[in-house]
Amino acid sequence: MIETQTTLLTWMTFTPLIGVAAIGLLLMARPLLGLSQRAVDHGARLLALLTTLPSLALSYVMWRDFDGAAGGVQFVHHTPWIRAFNIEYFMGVDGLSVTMVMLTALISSVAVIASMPWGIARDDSHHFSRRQVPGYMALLLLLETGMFGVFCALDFFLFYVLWELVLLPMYFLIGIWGGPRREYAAIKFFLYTLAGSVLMLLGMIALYYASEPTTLVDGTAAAHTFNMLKLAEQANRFELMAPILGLPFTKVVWVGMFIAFAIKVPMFPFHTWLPDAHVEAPTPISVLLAGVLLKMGPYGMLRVNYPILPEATLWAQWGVAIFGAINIVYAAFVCMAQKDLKKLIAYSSVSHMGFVLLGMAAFTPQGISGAVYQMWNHGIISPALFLIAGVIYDRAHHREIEGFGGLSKNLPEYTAITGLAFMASLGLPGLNGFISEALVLVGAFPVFKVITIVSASGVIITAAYYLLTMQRVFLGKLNEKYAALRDLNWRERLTLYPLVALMVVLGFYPMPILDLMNPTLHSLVLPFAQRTGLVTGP
Amino acid sequence: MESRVLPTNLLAFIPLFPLVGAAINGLFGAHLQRAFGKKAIGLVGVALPWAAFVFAVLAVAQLWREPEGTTLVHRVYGWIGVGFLSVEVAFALDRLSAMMVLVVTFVGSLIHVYSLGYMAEDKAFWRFFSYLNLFLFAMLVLVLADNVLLMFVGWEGVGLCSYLLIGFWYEDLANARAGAKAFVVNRIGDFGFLVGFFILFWGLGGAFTETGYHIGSGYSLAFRDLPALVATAGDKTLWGLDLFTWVGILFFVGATGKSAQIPLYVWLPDAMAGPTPVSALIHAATMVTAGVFLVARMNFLYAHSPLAMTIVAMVGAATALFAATIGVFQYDIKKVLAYSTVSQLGYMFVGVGVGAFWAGAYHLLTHAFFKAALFLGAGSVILAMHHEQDMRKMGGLGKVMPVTRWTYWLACVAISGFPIASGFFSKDEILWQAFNTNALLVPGWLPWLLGFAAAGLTSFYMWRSYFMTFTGPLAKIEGHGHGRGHGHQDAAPREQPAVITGVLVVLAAGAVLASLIGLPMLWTGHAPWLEHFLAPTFAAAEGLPKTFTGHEAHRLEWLLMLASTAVATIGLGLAWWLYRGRDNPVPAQLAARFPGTHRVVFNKYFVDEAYQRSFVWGFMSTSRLSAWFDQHILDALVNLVAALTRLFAALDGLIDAYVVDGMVNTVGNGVRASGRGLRQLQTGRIPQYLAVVVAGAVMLVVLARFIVDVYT
Amino acid sequence: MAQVGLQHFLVVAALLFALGIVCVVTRRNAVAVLIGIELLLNAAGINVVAFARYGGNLLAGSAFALFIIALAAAEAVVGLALIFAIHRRLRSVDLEQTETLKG
Amino acid sequence: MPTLESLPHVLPEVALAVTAAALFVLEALWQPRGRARRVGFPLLALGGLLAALLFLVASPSSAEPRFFGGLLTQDPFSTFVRGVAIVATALAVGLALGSPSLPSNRRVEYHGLLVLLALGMCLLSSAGHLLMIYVAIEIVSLTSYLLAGFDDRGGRSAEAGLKYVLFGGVASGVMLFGFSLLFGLFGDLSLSGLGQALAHSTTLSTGAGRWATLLALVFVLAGLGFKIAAVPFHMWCPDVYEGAPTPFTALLSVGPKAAGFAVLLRFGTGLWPELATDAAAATSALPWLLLLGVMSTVTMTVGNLAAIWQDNLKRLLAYSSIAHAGYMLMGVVAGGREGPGAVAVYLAVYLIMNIGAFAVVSAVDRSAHSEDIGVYHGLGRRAPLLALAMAVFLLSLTGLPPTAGFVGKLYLFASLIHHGGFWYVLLAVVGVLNSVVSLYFYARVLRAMFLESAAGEPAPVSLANSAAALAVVLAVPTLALGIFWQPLAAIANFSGSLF
Repeated sequence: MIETQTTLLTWMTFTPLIGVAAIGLLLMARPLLGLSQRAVDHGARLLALLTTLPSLALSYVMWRDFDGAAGGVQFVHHTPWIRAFNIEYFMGVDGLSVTMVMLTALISSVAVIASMPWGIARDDSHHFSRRQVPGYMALLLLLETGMFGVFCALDFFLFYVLWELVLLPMYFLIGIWGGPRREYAAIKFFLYTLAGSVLMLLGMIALYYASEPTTLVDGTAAAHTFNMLKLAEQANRFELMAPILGLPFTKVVWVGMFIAFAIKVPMFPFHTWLPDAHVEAPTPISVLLAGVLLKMGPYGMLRVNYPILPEATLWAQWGVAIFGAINIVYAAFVCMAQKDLKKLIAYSSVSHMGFVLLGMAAFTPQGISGAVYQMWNHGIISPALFLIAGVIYDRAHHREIEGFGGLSKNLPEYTAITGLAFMASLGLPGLNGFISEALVLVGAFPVFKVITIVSASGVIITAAYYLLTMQRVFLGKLNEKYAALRDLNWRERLTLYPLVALMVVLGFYPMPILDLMNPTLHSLVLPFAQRTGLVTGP
Repeated sequence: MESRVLPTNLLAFIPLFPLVGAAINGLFGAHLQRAFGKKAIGLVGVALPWAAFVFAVLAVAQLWREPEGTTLVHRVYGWIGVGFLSVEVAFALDRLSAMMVLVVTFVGSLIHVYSLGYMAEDKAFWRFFSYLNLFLFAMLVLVLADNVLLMFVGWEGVGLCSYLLIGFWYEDLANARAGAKAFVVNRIGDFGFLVGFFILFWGLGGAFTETGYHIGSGYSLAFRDLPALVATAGDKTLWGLDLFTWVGILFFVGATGKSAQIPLYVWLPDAMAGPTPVSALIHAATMVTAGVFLVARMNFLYAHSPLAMTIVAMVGAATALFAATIGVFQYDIKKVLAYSTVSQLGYMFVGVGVGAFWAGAYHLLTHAFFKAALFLGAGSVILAMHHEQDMRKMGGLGKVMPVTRWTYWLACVAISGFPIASGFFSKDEILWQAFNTNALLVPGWLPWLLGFAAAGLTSFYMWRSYFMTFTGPLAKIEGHGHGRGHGHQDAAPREQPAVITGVLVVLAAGAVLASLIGLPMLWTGHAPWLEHFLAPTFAAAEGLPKTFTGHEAHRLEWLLMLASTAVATIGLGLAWWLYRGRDNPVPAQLAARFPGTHRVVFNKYFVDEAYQRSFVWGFMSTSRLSAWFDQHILDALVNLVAALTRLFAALDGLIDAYVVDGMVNTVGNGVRASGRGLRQLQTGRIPQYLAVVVAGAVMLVVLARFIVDVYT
Repeated sequence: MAQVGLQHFLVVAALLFALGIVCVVTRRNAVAVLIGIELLLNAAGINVVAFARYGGNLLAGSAFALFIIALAAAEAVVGLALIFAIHRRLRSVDLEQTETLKG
Repeated sequence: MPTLESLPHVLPEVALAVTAAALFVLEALWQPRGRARRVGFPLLALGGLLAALLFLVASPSSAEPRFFGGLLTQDPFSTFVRGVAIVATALAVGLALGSPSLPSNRRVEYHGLLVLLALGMCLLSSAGHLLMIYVAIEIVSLTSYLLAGFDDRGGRSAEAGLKYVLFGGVASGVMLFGFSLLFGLFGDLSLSGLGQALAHSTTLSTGAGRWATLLALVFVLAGLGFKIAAVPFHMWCPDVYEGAPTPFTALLSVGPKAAGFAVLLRFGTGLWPELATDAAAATSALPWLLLLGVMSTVTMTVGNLAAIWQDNLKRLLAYSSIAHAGYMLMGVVAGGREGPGAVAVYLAVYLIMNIGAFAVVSAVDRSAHSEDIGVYHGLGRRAPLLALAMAVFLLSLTGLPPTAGFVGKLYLFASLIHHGGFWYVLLAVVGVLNSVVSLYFYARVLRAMFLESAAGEPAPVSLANSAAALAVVLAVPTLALGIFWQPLAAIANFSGSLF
C-alpha cells in the first residue's frame, strides 16, 4: 500500500538518543581525559543542544514537505520488528500528528535552552541547571525521543512502549531536580500515569486478539495485528466480539483506553497529579509537561479511541463533552483560588484542555479542528506561562502571587510578555488561543447547546483570574523587596520571544497549521458526523 | 434597493496606520523617547491617526461617488477556514461604517493631539501613545470589520485597550482594579455576544431535519450577506424563541457590557480612573458606542423581533433615567460626565431599540462631539486644578479659562437639548420616534416618558457641573496633586495651552455644526440628511409600524419638541438657582431634609455593593469551594485509595514502623495506629506460620468446595 | 469383632495426621515440631501402605512407603542439625525466641 | 521407556550427580588450601553445570517422552526449566565468588550442595510421577535447608534454615498426605495414570469422594505452593530470604520456583490432559484452575502490598518474588500452549532480572554490610553503573517497557486475554493493577538511589567483585530483550508444550 519509505521520522525521533549515548560516553571518558566537572557539564549541555536542534530542523523539513491537502499517512518508515506478536516498527505522520511532532520539536528546543544556566546567579549552585547536568540532559533527551515516538508511532505496540518510555525520565526529572515536595509529586505522577497505561495495555492486547488475519509490511501473513491503521479498518469487527467481564467488548476497551488517555489530558477527576507535578518540576520540565505531554492524552484518544472503536466513541460522546465542560469551568474556578503562580497556571492547563475534549466530542469539522488547534495553541501558550513563572522564581525564589506587587515598574519587558501570554491564554481575539476556543465552541454548539454555553462562561472566569493575577503581581505600588530584580535576560528572551511571536502570528494567520490538519481530521470525524445525523452528504 | 460590492485596496490601511504607530511606540518607544525625546513619540503617535483619518476620508469619498447601496470591500486574506466555516480578514465600508469611521478617526485624532498637551509631563508618554494607537486600531477593526468574527476581534481589542488605559497609572492599585473590573464586566457581555454568535452560526449553518443536518448554501458570516441568509433561517427556533430574538438579545447583552447599560454599567464610572483623554476617547466618544453600533449593524435582526427591540429600548430608557439620577448627585466632575455618558448611551439604545436606527446613530455622532468636548474641557479644568476632580473645590474658573469655559458651555447647550445645538436634534428625534413607535411590545410613550424625564435631569446636572466649576469665587489650589510629575510651580489655575484649547474649540464647533446633518423634516421639509444617507444600511427599518402618521404626527412632534425644550429650560433654571455663584444653601438643606434618599442616590443606589455581596461573593465562594473540593476531596480520594491499599497491607499484618512518605497525607496516622494492632502475623514465630498454613489450607478447601458446588 | 479393614487404617492415619498438625501448630519446642512432622509423614505412609494393600497396586505403594521412611529420616537429620546450630547460639530450642527475622 | 534406554536422556542429571559427588569426595580426600580452594572448586562446579547444560542442549529428541517407567517426563517445557535451573545455579556460583556470607572453610560443601540442588531442580521439573515429585522436592528442599543455614556469621542464617526446614517439613508432610489420598482414590502414582483414572472415575460423583479429592488437591497444592512461595504457603519466604546467604537467596528466588512451576503445570496437565491443548475445554479442571486463580490473585496482592513496608532490600525482594509467583500463576491458569509459554518467558526474564537485583544487593552488601534501604541512599552518585543496573532490574520487575520484564508481563496478560473468559480478564485486571502497586515499592528503591543523598560518609561501593560485574552484565540482556525480544518469543514457542 505505501511504497516509499523514509527514515526522516526515525532520525528525528532517535537523534536525541544519540545525544544520550554521547553523554554516556562523555561520562565514561571523563577519567581518561581528566575532564573537570565544569567541562563535563558544558559538554552535556552542548550535546543536548546539538542533538535537539537537528530534530527541530528535521521537523521543519517534515513540515515543509508534508502535503496537507493530500491527507493520509506520510513519511512512513515501516518494517517488521518482532514477528512473534506481528509487531512492526511503523512510523509515520498524518495531519493529526504532524502538528504534534512540530510542537514537540519546538518545545523540546525551548526546554533545552531553558535548561541552560545562563543568567542564573553564579552563587546559586542549587539551581536545577547546575545540578548533575549530564544526568539531567540525558533524561531530557530520552524524554524527547519518547515524545517524538509517541506521536510518530503507528504500531500500537510501538506506541505503547514509547508512551511508557516517557514516564521514566519524567519521574526522575521531577524527582531529582524538582522543588521541595518533588518526591511526592514524582511518584504521584508516575503512579497515576502508570495506572492509566496498564489499562491501555490490557485494551491493546484485547484489540490485538480481536483483530483478523492480515499481512505484515513485507507480505508475511499475520494472524493478528498491532497496526493501528489496520485496526481502524477492522473497526466493525470489534463490535462482534464476545463481551468482556459481561460488558460489551468495545465499550470496555474504549473506557480503559479513555481513562489511560484522560489521565494524561488530564481530565477531571483524574487531574490532581498535575498541579503537584507542575509545582515541583523545574521550569523546562513543566514546559515539556504542559507543552507536549498533556497533548499525548487527546492525541491518543484521536489516534486510538476514535478510529478503532467508533461505535463506543459515539456511545460516549455526551460523556466526553460533559467532562470537557467540567474541566473548563471547574478548573477555572479552582484557578481563582490559587496562591501559587505555577499552580494557577497548572489548573489553567486543566481548564484549557477541557476545550479539547469538548471540541473532540462534537464530531463537527470546526469542533475537531478547534480541538487539535487548541492542543497546539495550548502547547505554545502554557510553556510560555511556565517559563514566565520560572523567570520570577529564579529571581525571587518564590511564586506566591500575593507576595509581589508593582513589578511592572522595573520589569516592563517581562510584564509585557506576561500580559501578552495571559491575554493569549484567556482567549483574546487576535491571539491564537481565541481561534481554537472559538472554533471549538462554534463547532460544539450545534450539538451540545447547554454544555457549550456553560463552557463558554469559562471565558469570564479565565479573564477574572488572569487579571487578578496580573494586578497582584505587576500592578500597584512596587514591593520594595523586589526593587532590585532585573528584567529578562537573553536566555529567557530566546525561549519566550519565539513563543510569544507564534501567539500573535497564529492568532492572525492560523491557516498554516489548520491547513495541515483539516483534511485528516475531517475525514476522521465525518463518519461520526454522519452517524449522529449531523451531516448528510459530503 | 440593490446592494453591490466594490472591491478596493484602501480600507486595510485605515486600521493599519494606528497599528503601525502602536507597534513602533510599543516596541521601541522607550528607546525612542530616551534618544529623541517625547516629540518623536508624539509625532508618530499623532501623525498615524491623522493618516488613518485621511485614508478614511478618501475611502468615504470613494463610497460617496458610488450609487447608494454600495459596499466597499477590501479582502486581505483568508483568516480561518475550517469546513464550511470560512472567515476572511476583510474590511467593508458601507454608509454606517463610513459615518463611524469618520467619527472615530476624526475625534480620535483630535484627542491624540489633545493628549500631547495633557500627557506632556508623564514619563510613560510612549506607552500612552502606543496604547492609544492600539485602541484606535481595534476600534477601526470593529467598525470596518466585514464579518462578525473579525468584528469580535475589534470588540475585545478595544476592551483590552480600555483595560490598559484605565490602569495606565497602575501604581495606584485602585486604577488597576478599575481596569480589571472593566475588562471582566465587559467579558460578561462578551459571553453573551459569543453565545449569540454560536446561535447565529448554528442558525445559518443549517437545520436538523429527519434526514440530517443541512448546511446552508452560500454560507457566509459577512454582514452584507447576513440579512438574506438570516431571512432564510427565520423559522428556526431554539427553546421557544426564534433565531432573531435569541441573537438580538444576546448581542444586546454584549452591547450592555461594552456600552455600559443596566445591568453591566458599573464599570464605566470606575473607568474614569484613566487619564482624561482616555475617558473622552474611549469611555465617551467611541468605544462605549460600539454596542449601539452593533445593534445598528444588526438592525435586520432586531427589525424582525419585537421582543428584542423592546428589551433594547426599555433597557436603554431605564438606563438613561437611572444614570441621570445618579449624575445629579455626583461631585467628581468626571463621574458626572461618566453617568451622563451612561445615560446618553441609554438614549442611543432607545433610538436603535425603537427602530429609529439612524436616530441612534445620529445621537452617537453628536454625542461623540459634545461629550468629547465636555470630557476634554473637564480635563483642561483638572489640569488647571492640578488633578483635583472634586467640583466642590472648584469654582470661578470661567474667568481664568475662557476658552475652556465657553466650549464647555456650548457642549452643555448641546447635551441638554436646546434647539441651537446638535444634541437637541438627535435626542428629540429619538424621543419622538420612541413616542411614535408601534413596533414594541409596550406602548411607545413608556420609553419616551423615561427618556423625557432623563432629559430634564440631564439639563440639570450638566448645568450644575457648569455652574459649580466655572462660576462663583475663584478656587484655590490645594497643594497636593497626585505627584505624577505635574510639578506646576504657580498656584493659580490658568488656561491651558493651544494644543488643548484648540481641540476644545474644534469639538465644540462640531457639537454645534453636527446639527446641520440632522435637521428634522419639520423644519426643512425633507427628511434629515443623515437619515437619507444611512437609509440603505437600515433598509430593514422601513416597514416598522408607527402609531401616528401624517398631520397628527406633525402636531405631536411639535408638541414634544416644545416639551423637551421646556424641560431642558427647567433643568437649566433649577441649576442656575441652586448652583450659580455657588452660594445658595438650598442643596445642602435639601440633602439634610431627605437624608435617606440622598444617601441612596449619592451612593449610586448601592448597586456596586449589591453586586459585590451577591455575584462577586458567589463567584469567589464557588472558586474557594472548588479549590477546597479539589484539594480535600478529589486529591484526598486518591490518597484514600493509597491509604486503603496500605490498610490492606496492614491487614496482612505487615505494616512498618513508619509510614512510607508520599501518599499518606490524610489517613496516615490512623492507618498506622490500626496497623500496629494488626501487624502480628509475620511475627517470625514458626508455630504461627504453620498455623497460617493450616488455616490457609482449610480456607482453600472450603473455597474449592464452594467452587465445585457452583460449577459442577 | 469386625475384621480390620481399610477404614481402620485410614482412621488411624487421619488421627495421626491431625495429631501432627496440632503438634506443629501448638508446640514451642523445635524438636517437638520436628516430631509433629514425622507424624505427618507417617500418617501419609500408613495411608499409602493401606491403599496399596487394599487397592491392589502393592508394589508402587510399598516402594513409596519406603521412600517416605528414608526421606523422613533425612529430613529429621537436617532438621536436627539446624536445631543444634540454633541451640549453640541461643542455648534454647524455643521457637518463640527465633524471631530475629520478622515483619 | 525402560531404564537403560532412558539413560541418554538424563545425561544432564547424570553430569550433575557426578559433579556433586566429585566435589564431596575431593573435599573429603584432598582438602586443598589457598587458591585451589578459592577458585578451583567453584570452577569445578561451573564445569559440571556447563557440561549439564551442554548435555541438555544436545539431548536427543525422543518420540516417547516418559522415561524410567514414567518417573520422568521430558517435554520442551521441562527441558527449558532444567536449563533455567542450571543457569541459575551457575549464576549463584558466580555470585558466591568471594562472598563474605559464605564461610571460607566450607566453600566446597556449598558448591556441592548447589550442584545437588540443581540436580533436584532438574528432576523436579521433569517429574511425572508422585513418587518422583516427592523425592525431587525433598532433594531440593533438603539441600535448600542446609544452604539457607549456611552462613555461620550470625544467628540469622541458622534461624532461616530452621524456619525453612520446619515449614518445609510440614508442607511436604501435608503434600504427601495429599499424594496418599490421590493414590487411594485413583489407584495410581503416575500422573498420566491418575489422569486416565480421573477421567473415568466415579469417585467425583459421590459427596465423600468429592471431599476427599478436593482435600487431596488442596494438600498437594500446599506442597507445591510452598515451593513457589504462593500465599498462604509463603510465610517462610521473607524470613528465609533475609537470613540466607545472598548468593543462595538469589538462586532460591528463581530455581526452586521455576521447578515448582514446572511440576505445578505438569500436575495440572497430568490430571487433566486437555489443559495442555485446549484449556477452555477442560471443564473438569475448573475447580483446580479457579483455586490457582484465587491463589494467583491473593499471592500477587499480598506480595505487593507487603513489600511496600519493607526496608530490608532482601526482604523487599522476597515479597516481590512472592508477587511474581502470583503473576506466573496467571500463566498457569491460562493453560493451553500460551500459558506455559508465557510462564517460560517469564521465568527466563525473571531469572535474569531477579538474580541481577540480588547481585546488586550482594555487591552493596559487600561494601556496606547491610541490606537496609538506607545504604542505598545516593547510590546513583556513588556507584552510578551499579545503580543504573539496579534501576533497570527494578523497572523490569515492575514491568515497564522497554525492559524484558514488560515482555514477560505482556505474555502473561496476553495468554489470559486471549482466553477471554470473565474470570480470566478479571485476573488480568488484577494483575495490571498489581503492577501499578508494585511500582510503589520498586520506586522507593529508585528514589533512595537517585533522589536522596546519603547521610554522613557512606562507605564507597566497590565495583571490583563478581557480584557487581554480574549485575552489570545481566542488566544488558534485561534491556536488550525489552527492545528486541524475538529470542523470548522463541522460548515461548518452544516451551509451550507439556506432555
